[in-house]
This record gives sequence, structure tokens and C-alpha cells, in this order.
Amino acid sequence: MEVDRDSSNDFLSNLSQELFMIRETGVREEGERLIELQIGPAHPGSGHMRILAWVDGDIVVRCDPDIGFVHRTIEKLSENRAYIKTIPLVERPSLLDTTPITIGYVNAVEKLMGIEAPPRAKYLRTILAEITRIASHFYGIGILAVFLGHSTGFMWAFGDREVMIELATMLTGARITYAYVIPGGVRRDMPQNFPDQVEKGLRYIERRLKDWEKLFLNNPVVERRLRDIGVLKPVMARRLGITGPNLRASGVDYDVRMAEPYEAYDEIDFMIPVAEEGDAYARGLVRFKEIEQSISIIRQAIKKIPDGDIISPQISRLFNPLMKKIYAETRRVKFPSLLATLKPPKGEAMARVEAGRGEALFHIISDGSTNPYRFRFVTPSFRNVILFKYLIPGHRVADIPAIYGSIDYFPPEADR
Amino acid sequence: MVYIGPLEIPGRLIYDFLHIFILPGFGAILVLVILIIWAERKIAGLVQLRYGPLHVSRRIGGALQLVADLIRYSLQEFIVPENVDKIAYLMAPALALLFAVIPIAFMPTAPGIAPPIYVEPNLLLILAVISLAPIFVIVTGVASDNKFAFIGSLREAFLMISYEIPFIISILSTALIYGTLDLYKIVEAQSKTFLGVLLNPFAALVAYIAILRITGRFPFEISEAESELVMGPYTEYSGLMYGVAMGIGYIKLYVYTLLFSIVFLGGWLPISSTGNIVFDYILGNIILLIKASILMLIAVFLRSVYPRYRIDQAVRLGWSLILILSGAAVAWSLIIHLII
Amino acid sequence: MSLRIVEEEMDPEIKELIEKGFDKTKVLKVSLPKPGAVVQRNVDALLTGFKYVVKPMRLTIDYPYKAVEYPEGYRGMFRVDDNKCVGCTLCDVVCPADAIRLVLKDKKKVPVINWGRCIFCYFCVDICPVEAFETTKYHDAVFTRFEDMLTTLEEFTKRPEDYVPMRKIGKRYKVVIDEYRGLRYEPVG
Amino acid sequence: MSSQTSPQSTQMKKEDPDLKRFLEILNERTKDLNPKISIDKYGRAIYIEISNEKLHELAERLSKLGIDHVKSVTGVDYPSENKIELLIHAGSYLRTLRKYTIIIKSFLDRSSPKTRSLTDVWPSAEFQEREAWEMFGIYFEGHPDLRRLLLPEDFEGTWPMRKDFMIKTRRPGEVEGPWK
Repeated sequence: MEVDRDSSNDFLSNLSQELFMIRETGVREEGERLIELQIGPAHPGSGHMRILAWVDGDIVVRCDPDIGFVHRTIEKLSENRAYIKTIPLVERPSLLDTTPITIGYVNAVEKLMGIEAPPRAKYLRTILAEITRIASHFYGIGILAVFLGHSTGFMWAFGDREVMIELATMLTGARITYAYVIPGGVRRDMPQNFPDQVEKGLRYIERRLKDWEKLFLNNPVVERRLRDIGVLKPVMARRLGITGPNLRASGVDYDVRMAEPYEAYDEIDFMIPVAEEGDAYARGLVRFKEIEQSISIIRQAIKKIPDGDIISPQISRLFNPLMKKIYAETRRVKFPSLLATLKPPKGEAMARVEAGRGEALFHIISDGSTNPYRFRFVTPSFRNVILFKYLIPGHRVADIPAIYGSIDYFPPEADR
Repeated sequence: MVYIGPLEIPGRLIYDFLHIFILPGFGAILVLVILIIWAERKIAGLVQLRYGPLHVSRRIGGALQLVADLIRYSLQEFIVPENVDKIAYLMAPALALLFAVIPIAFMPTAPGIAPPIYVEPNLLLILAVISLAPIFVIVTGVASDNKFAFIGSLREAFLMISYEIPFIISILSTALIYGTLDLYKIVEAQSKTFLGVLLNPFAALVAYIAILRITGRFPFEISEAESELVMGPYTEYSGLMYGVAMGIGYIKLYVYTLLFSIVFLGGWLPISSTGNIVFDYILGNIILLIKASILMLIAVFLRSVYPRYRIDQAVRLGWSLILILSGAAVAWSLIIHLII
Repeated sequence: MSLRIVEEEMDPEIKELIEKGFDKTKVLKVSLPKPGAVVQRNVDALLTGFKYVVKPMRLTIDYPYKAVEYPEGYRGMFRVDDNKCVGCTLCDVVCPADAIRLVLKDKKKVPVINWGRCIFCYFCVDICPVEAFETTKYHDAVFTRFEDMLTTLEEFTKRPEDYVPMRKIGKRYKVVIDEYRGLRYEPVG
Repeated sequence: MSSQTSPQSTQMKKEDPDLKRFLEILNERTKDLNPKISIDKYGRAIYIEISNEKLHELAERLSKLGIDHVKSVTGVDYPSENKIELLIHAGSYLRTLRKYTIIIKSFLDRSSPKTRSLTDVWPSAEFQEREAWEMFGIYFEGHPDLRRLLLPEDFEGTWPMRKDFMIKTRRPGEVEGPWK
């Protein structure tokens, strides 16, 4: 397969050339002084991917991410499964940030079928989405900390994340893979003591963020390792199509919850943290500030949640008497048999969602049968993988894990 | 000033045996190193909201976990990869261990008793022997034919140079104050005037930071940085060799903190040489070990607070701040020498 | 072809369309703290670490000797009540992991589960029109052989605690979320 | 249609001035490429159908209109009509335009799908095009380094995402008898 090179190729080589100049490393071509480091799939600093780094001394000259080790073929599988059976499948890749992804998929299905979740279900979805966003940000910060060698940051992140997972277990009944969102609403209602449990959990997290500040963010060694590392300029971030906190840390105030509000985000006022510097430290800081914003979102959502039923009347009118009784008593949504063999009308629908790591895109083309004809699912990490190629060259070997952790790149989510 | 010379022959032999094999020597190493590793994992557990080692010997908080690890290492089969320079690969950790342990024989650890090998300038001898150990760490890296090990040994070489020099300067600057190179006389000088730390705080600070770097403690754990270099120079080792390689860091920490507490904290100071030998020997060593283990606990606590530096930041810090501080230490000790 | 988007190249109409639509209040300006007072910040970090050595705040539980009791409605293992079951095979249709297989019991199709494939999403439990599945909060099963996970009909009708091999667990503790300590464990009565 | 009014359906009903203005500019700029432009019923996705030769020209004009990045490049396989549809989602980070997503469709011949790579206009399409090539066989001329991204090196067989690449499926509902 001989690839003919023409104008577009020199463009991208100029792009990486320009990056070298920016970092004045003076290293140009690949001489024989180069070592090819395979920071492979089984390496404490690489996760389920292989980073091929051509290293001259301590400077990375060229970096090529080799991904696909945990490719689950979700798009191919979803073409042979009923619509509802894809919900647990879709939430598996970004295992920590499951609810925004299922909200996105279910929004696309709802747009296809033209049904709508009642307001209370929208609020419940928003609450669970923000709980998983906090858990996902803590995971990202934990990985960033352990890649810098800060084992306490790692353990603290997974400890505080545990509180959020306990809250989600009370609401949905599962620890991480909730499958809580179904077309037309949600499956369980909020238990009675849930609001004050949430309030206690959020106060604990706020108290802990002060300690995080002292031990991790203001730690001089952490700052030396992260400041001015992996500087992503706003223009480059926009050219490379980056999403999520990495984009907002470079000064671009783009957030799908603000751009195209879904669920209950337009009835809750919250802010998007945006930093200017765009280096690894700014990315970490933006994640901490987003945790604070998520806390205020959850508080407002818990206060403003309307009561009413949690499944759209189009689904609940198909309940048989036993299901109606169960739904009335325990507010647990039973599935009418139609849900298993859903046949949305022929057509296309697209939904966008702001997951923890960035914008996720869902596009379903249906041909009227029980299985979707084509389901396109783009995750935030798949759009951030290009950063490995253009951001890492010119840095040192020790900066590869620092940048990798600050991008909050999650290989299973990128491979889908 | 004559201090009590060597005892008659049989007493000498017994004391030498005790010195090397029981108290400040291998016995103390085995007990203290295991306790320090356990304390490090327990403190890290406390700071990180979890238990720390608990499963083995549950009642005493999992203290025997390290014994279990040692047994596991010794029973594990260690694989010698075949494209490895066999002799260097096998000898290097043993030699590194040897040169880390030898200085104990030169250190006086009890009032009124000479160390097994007594040489007039034994401070110089100790410094010379100690600075040999890192060379063998580099040999382990180069011998095992692995890119990560090679880069790890390069880093060890960089850091060795940039931190050994300030360490040696700061230790010698305190010797400058007392005007002698004999550790026993240093301790006696400290008993007359103030402790070394008070006399020359700069030297103490530089020496302590240099100890953190040489033994690979936390902000400077760069040559074995697992998130970049898997295990640095020891990537290709397994089984007992890996256990020894891991132990070298802690044994060096023990030896360096012994030296630090003799030079700066006055060794066995509160007690002076009383009548009978056995009482002096035991009490002197116990006090010295307490001071050394306090220093070790501090060094080990840093693991749960600091991440690791990047190699160029650590080297730049070494050449700039630490070197200047050690210069200040020498100047300060000159002034102090004139006053005392 | 330069790296930057050439702002001037953009269409004039688009430029004036863009200026219009965004309220700045929604953007929280995050400014990085200026690097200073290194010694003070070092001492801060050390004191914070030391605070936890002095006053430990353990979140973890000593698992085999103390176990966690999950909240109400936790999706654990379940069993089928074969006389309630009407053999509608909806559970087999809806199971996303194909973990359910149907067996004949006097001319009626009754489901049988493969614990190895089940992902505990409870789609089958929620779709069953006659509520034939009885759920428990029981989940710490320890299967030593793969075949034990493929249940037969009389196994699947028994309560999970009876036939599923279980690890010797100590006392059960309820998880309580606490403002100061995060997670606290209270012994279940 | 659900009777309750909720955020999404209200947007559909009220007329969106920015959308009208943007469509005017879009039509005026791309008249000569005669694209087929349509809006979905929620007023947020703008579908543009265009022939494959003019696709690159459309991309350049769109990037001048502020559509600065590509969210997804993929294919949809229609074996019955013997063509593969190139499906491109492009979007904009700029303030008022970020509400909309441009969905560009263009049809390629199924036996040897070939198109010009968009990496020079939108560098964010580089990894997306690599995935589209390995899954559908759409060959992007001028792509800097078109090789496999997700599939393992030793994966042989046709392009996996095409309809003729069958995977084993199971028809639920029959009796398969006990395991043991």
C-alpha cells in the first residue's frame, strides 16, 4: 500500500517541526543516537497501550501511540443486538464515567423514537452523571499522582472516590456499572435518606479538597514536575480537536453541558473552570475545580428535583397490573415486553454528551428493525489520543507519564 | 588525650565479633532494616487512609511481613537472562552490598572502645569506601542487557556525581570544626562544645538531603522510577538477587544515618565511658541506634508526602542549591573553628 | 499551511455572529497559584501528611474478618421460583450477556443462569411479567471450578446462600457515610 | 409525541435566529457545490449531502466559516446499493456555532472507496481516517501515515465493519437444554 505523499503530508511534518522549534531542543532528524523505547502494554507507566518513543539521550524525538489492545468492537456488536441490550455494552469502555455515556446513547434512542424522559427522571440522571463525573475525575487525578510517584495521591483519590461509589450504590444498586438509564426514564427512584447522605458525602469531599490542596497541588515537587510541561496552546487544541478538561485548561471555554444543554443542565446554573496556561498543572487544577462545580450541581439538583413519575407515560402505559402495583409501591420500574424488542422508526439521530473526560458522540442509523443498522460511538479519549503524537515530542522521558496522566487518557475508552 | 586502647587479645576478638556480627553490624542491620521497611509501609498506610501490612502475624500489626517477603525472595528461582554479561550481572549486587556494609567496621559506636579496624583518619576511610557503592549500581544497570536498566544506570551516574561531592564537602567541613578526622575525637569534641548540628546547621541540612538522594529515598527515587523505567537498574533481577538489590537501599540508609548521627548528633553523647566495658558497649550502641532510627523514620516518612523529581531537575538542584549550601557550610565552619 | 487558524480568513458575517452569543459569567477563571514560599509549602505538605499519621482515618475494611453489608436494593445473586414462572422466555431475550439458558420442565421453558457470564444488570429481573425472580444482596461467591458456575434447574431454584460456595466471612458491617471520616462501618445488629 | 414540555422539545418549536443566519451564510458560500442541506427535527444537527469530488472544497469553505474540528470520520456500508457512505461529524468551538454539529455525507463506490484526506484542512481527522480505513477500506489519498490503528497486526480478513463480515450471533428463546 504505497501512500502517495502530497501537500497535506508536509503540513503535518511542519506541525511537528514547529513543535521542536518551540521546545529548542536542537534535536532534528533521527540519527543513530536514537533508542526506540517500547513503553509497552505491560508497563507500569503505560496502561493498556504501547507508547513507541524514539529517545535521544533523555529527549523524546518522536512518539507514536499504538492503541487497540482492548478494542471491544462495540459498534460491530451493537449492530447485532437489540437497542436495550447495548446499554450495558456502551457503558463498559469508560468504566468509571458510565452515566454520561449511557445518557448519550439513550438520548439518541429517545430522539429516534421521539419519546421524552419526565423532569424528575432528567434530574435523577443529572445527579448520577455528576456523581460519576466526580468519581472519574478522582480516578484521573489518582493516575496522574501515581505516574509522578506520589503514591499518597493515588490512594487518597481512590479512597475519596469510594464515598461517591457508595452514594451511587444507594441510588442504583450497583457499584460502577449501573445500567440505570433506559429509554424513557430511569429504573429506580431516590431512596428516602438519599438527600442527607449525599449532603454528608459532599461535605466530606469539600473538607478533603483542602488537604488535597496542601499535600498535592501546592507540593513544590509536584509543581516542579507539572508546571510548563506539555503546554497545549489554544489554537493547537482547537486544530487537533481535543475535548474535555484538556481543552478547557488551554483557554477554550467549550463544554457540551453549556453548548447544547441536555437533561436538566439548563435549569441548574454552574460555571466552567477555564485556565489559560494549558500545561499539565493547569489540566490537573481544572479537574479539581470541576469537582467543586459538580458538587454545587448535585446540591442544586437535589434541592430543585420535582416529584412525579420517573418513566415516560408511553412506557408506563404498557405496564401489566402487577408491574403497575410494583411501580406504585416501590418506585422500581419494571420493563414492559416492548422494551426488549424495541423497533424505532427508520431514520437517524445524533446525541452529544459531556462525559468526564470530554465530549462523547452518538449517531444511530436505524432501518426499522430491532437492531440498529449503524451505531457510531466516539469517546473523548479517542479524540485525545492525537495528543500523544503532537504533544510529547521534545519533552524528556520522565515527562511521558506526567503528560499521559495529565491528559487523563483511558485506553479502554479510546479503543471502544 | 589517650582514649582506652584495645583490650587484651581475647577481649579484643570477642568485641570485634560482637561489633561486626551482633550490635552495630549484621544483627542490627537485619532487625533495624526489617523494622524500618515495615514502619515505612505502616506509615504510608496510615497517611493513605488504609491499614498497611497486616496479614502475616496479625497481632503485632504484620511486623513479620518482611520476614515472609525475605523467605519468599530466597525461595524464588531467579532467572539469569542469557544475553547478559554473567559475571557482572551476578557479582554487582553482592559487591554493592559489601561496600555498603564495610564502613560499619570503621565506626566507633561505644564510648571508650576502639572499633575493630582502628585507623587514625577513619572518617576519610569511611567516606572513601561508601562512595564506591554507587559504582556497582551502575554496573548492574549496564550488565543487564535492557534499555530501561541502561537508562536507569545513566541516571544513577548523574545523580551520584551531583550529590556525593556536596555530601563529602559537608562532612569534612564539620571535621574542620573539630580539627580532627577521627570519629572518636569528634564525639569527644562534641561533648565539650555543642552538638555538630548546632555548630553547623548548613552542613547537617546538606548531608541529610544528600543521604536522601544516595539511598534513593523519596523525592529523589529517580533511578528506580517505576512509572518510567520499570525498576531502573534492577529490571532484569528476580528472586534473591532482587531481594538483595531492594535491601541495598535500606542498608545504605542505615549506614549513612549511623555516620550522620555520629558526626552531627554526637553518637553516644549523653553517656560517657563509665567503668565496665559491657555496660558502655550496650548503652552506647542503643543510644546511637535510637538516633539513627529516628533519622530513618523521617527519611522513610517522606515517601508518603513527595513524588519524585525529574532527573534534570534533581541534577540541577544538586549542582546549584546543594553545592552552594555546602560552600556556605565550609565558610561557616571556618568561622566557628576560629571562635572555638 | 500554518498551524494557526487564520482569524482574519474567517468570514466577516460569521465573526459578527460569534461576538453576540455568550455570557461571560458562566466561565470560572482558574489562575494557577504563583510559585513562591517554597519552604512554607514544604512544611505545609509535611504537616498535612503528619496529621494523618497522628490521627489515622482508615476508609478500608479488614476484609475476610469484617465484611461490608450492602445497602437495600443491591443487585446480588438471585433465584427463580419455577412454579411462578410462566415460561415466556423474555428473560432470555433481554439478557445482554446471553447468560440465561432455557430448560424444559414439564413442557414449560424455565431459565437457568450461568454465573460466569451474568453481569448482574437485573434486566431479566425487571422484565419478568410475573416477578418470578427472588433477589438477594449476596455476592461474595467463590467458585473454584468453572462448571460450578453453570447452574442446573434445582440449583437455580435454591437460595444462593445454600449452594454457592462462600468464603468464610467475619462479622458484617453497614457502611455509613460520615462528614469527617468519609466511610464509617457500624456492626449490623 | 409526549405531551410534557421539556427543555429539548421547546428548542425544537421556537425559531432559532442563529441557525437561520448561519444557514443563510452557509448556502451563500457553498451554492456552487450544490450540497443538499437539511436540519434534523431538534434543530441542532445540520445534514449536508455532497458529491465526493467537491467534499474537499466544502471542507475548506467550512473551515473558513469557523467549523474548526472534526469529531468523527466513519463509513456506513450499504451492500444492496453497492456504495459506502462517508459520514463526517464536524463541529466548532466558537461561541454561537458550538450548538450545531455539521454531519457531512458523501457516497463512495463500494468496490474501491477512495477519497481525498481531510487532514490538511482538519488535522483532528488524522486518527479518525486511520480507523475508517482499517474498518471500511476507505482509502484516503494524501493521509500522512495511513496504517492500522485498532486492529492487531496479524488480523487478516476483509474490512471488519462491512456488513459482509458476519459475527456469530445467537437467537434467544429456544430450549438449549441444561449445561451439565
